Amino acid sequence: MTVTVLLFASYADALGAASLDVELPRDSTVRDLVSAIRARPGADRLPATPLVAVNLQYAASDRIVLDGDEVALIPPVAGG
Amino acid sequence: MTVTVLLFASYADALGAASLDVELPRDSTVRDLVSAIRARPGADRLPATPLVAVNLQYAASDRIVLDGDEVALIPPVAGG
Amino acid sequence: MTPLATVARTPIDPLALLRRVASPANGAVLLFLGAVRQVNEGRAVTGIDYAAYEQMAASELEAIVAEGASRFGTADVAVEHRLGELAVEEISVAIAVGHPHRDAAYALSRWIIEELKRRVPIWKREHYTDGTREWVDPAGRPSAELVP
Amino acid sequence: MTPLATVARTPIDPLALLRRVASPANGAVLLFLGAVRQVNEGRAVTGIDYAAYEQMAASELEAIVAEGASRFGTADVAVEHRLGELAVEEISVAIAVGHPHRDAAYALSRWIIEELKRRVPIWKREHYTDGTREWVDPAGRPSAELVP
Repeated sequence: MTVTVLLFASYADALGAASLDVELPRDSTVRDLVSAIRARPGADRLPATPLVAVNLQYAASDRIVLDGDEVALIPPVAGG
Repeated sequence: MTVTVLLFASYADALGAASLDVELPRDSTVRDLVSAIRARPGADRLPATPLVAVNLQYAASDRIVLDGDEVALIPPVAGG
Repeated sequence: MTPLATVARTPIDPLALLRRVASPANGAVLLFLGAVRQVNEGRAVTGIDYAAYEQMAASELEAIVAEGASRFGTADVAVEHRLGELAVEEISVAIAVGHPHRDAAYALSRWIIEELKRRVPIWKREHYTDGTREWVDPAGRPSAELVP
Repeated sequence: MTPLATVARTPIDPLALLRRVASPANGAVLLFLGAVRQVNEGRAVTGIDYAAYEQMAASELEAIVAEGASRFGTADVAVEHRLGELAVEEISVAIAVGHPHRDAAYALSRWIIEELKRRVPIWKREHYTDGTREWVDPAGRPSAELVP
């Protein structure tokens, strides 16, 4: 399946895009998704285990990514 | 000398006046002043050692009261 | 701007205090408002009148504001206490502080309200729905603390 | 009134938030304002742009406000975070809370700003006088904390 991953702020700058389409086998976890992204050019500027949100909530690395999930990488937040 | 003592809030209510003239010998202290006031009708509703301000500042009980000092009894404060 | 401490009979304008503490150096601004509550310790309140030893209240408030500004390292402090008859929901006291950092802004704001309640000679008389009025005596205040 | 949490591109109106949390039950109202500082960690700043994962920022902020209101026992909470380009001194975030007692008002206000900074997906890029721009990365944030 194809998962679209939203990117923001410094991560969007590092990967040169506001989103990435990532090809993943079924039953892949958040951890697998991050590994796939780490192969992309510029991803070396990301931390080893970036925060991931699935459907607007912070997700654990063993969470299964389902077709249709809204997935995003979350750089260290700096609101306020 | 005659010292005019300002009264406020519950103390003014207790003594039935916004100020009292108190006759004191020279070199009297704040403590002496309080003793003199305690003889007045209604003063039994005051605490044994009410706070006293002299010239707009809280004063210790051994402070000498001078002619011309502005003296006030200060009930427990309740601002805010 | 120079710290401001006022005791006044006119309504408090919180926005004026906020403007007073604004500065490009401040990452944090905090405004505390004390207001007349409808219920205090279980009794229905219709209003409060605030009385003061006005000259001393002004000088104590100025001393608190100056000491707070110096302790916490900012000149952006503005405090106003209202006197007279206040209805429920009216603002009795406003404390505005500006500081580069929020930790200090919260600490300074808190320090000022506690000092104000501890030592500024202001008294309040609550008016109750049954028509009675009573001076509020904050229980257990150790008066000796205030003597030098 | 029901708690309010907003992420918006328009300037924040602090007075509107204050009005929102006013209630005859509240003896204390606290307004926290975060603003753009001219100097941050020694560098001269000309402005900041705030970006967000807008939908998630809104839902995280709503969750914080709801949790804070419930923990501290008041519905009078209103929070607004600004997005887009802000000049020095402009307000980036406003947190208004009303509570019967000041202890809880201070604690709730503080709790909300800390939670907001910990978990709402908003990012800021500082603009410096030399024309450069940099995303602010709050050092040492342990990201694992945010995972359920």
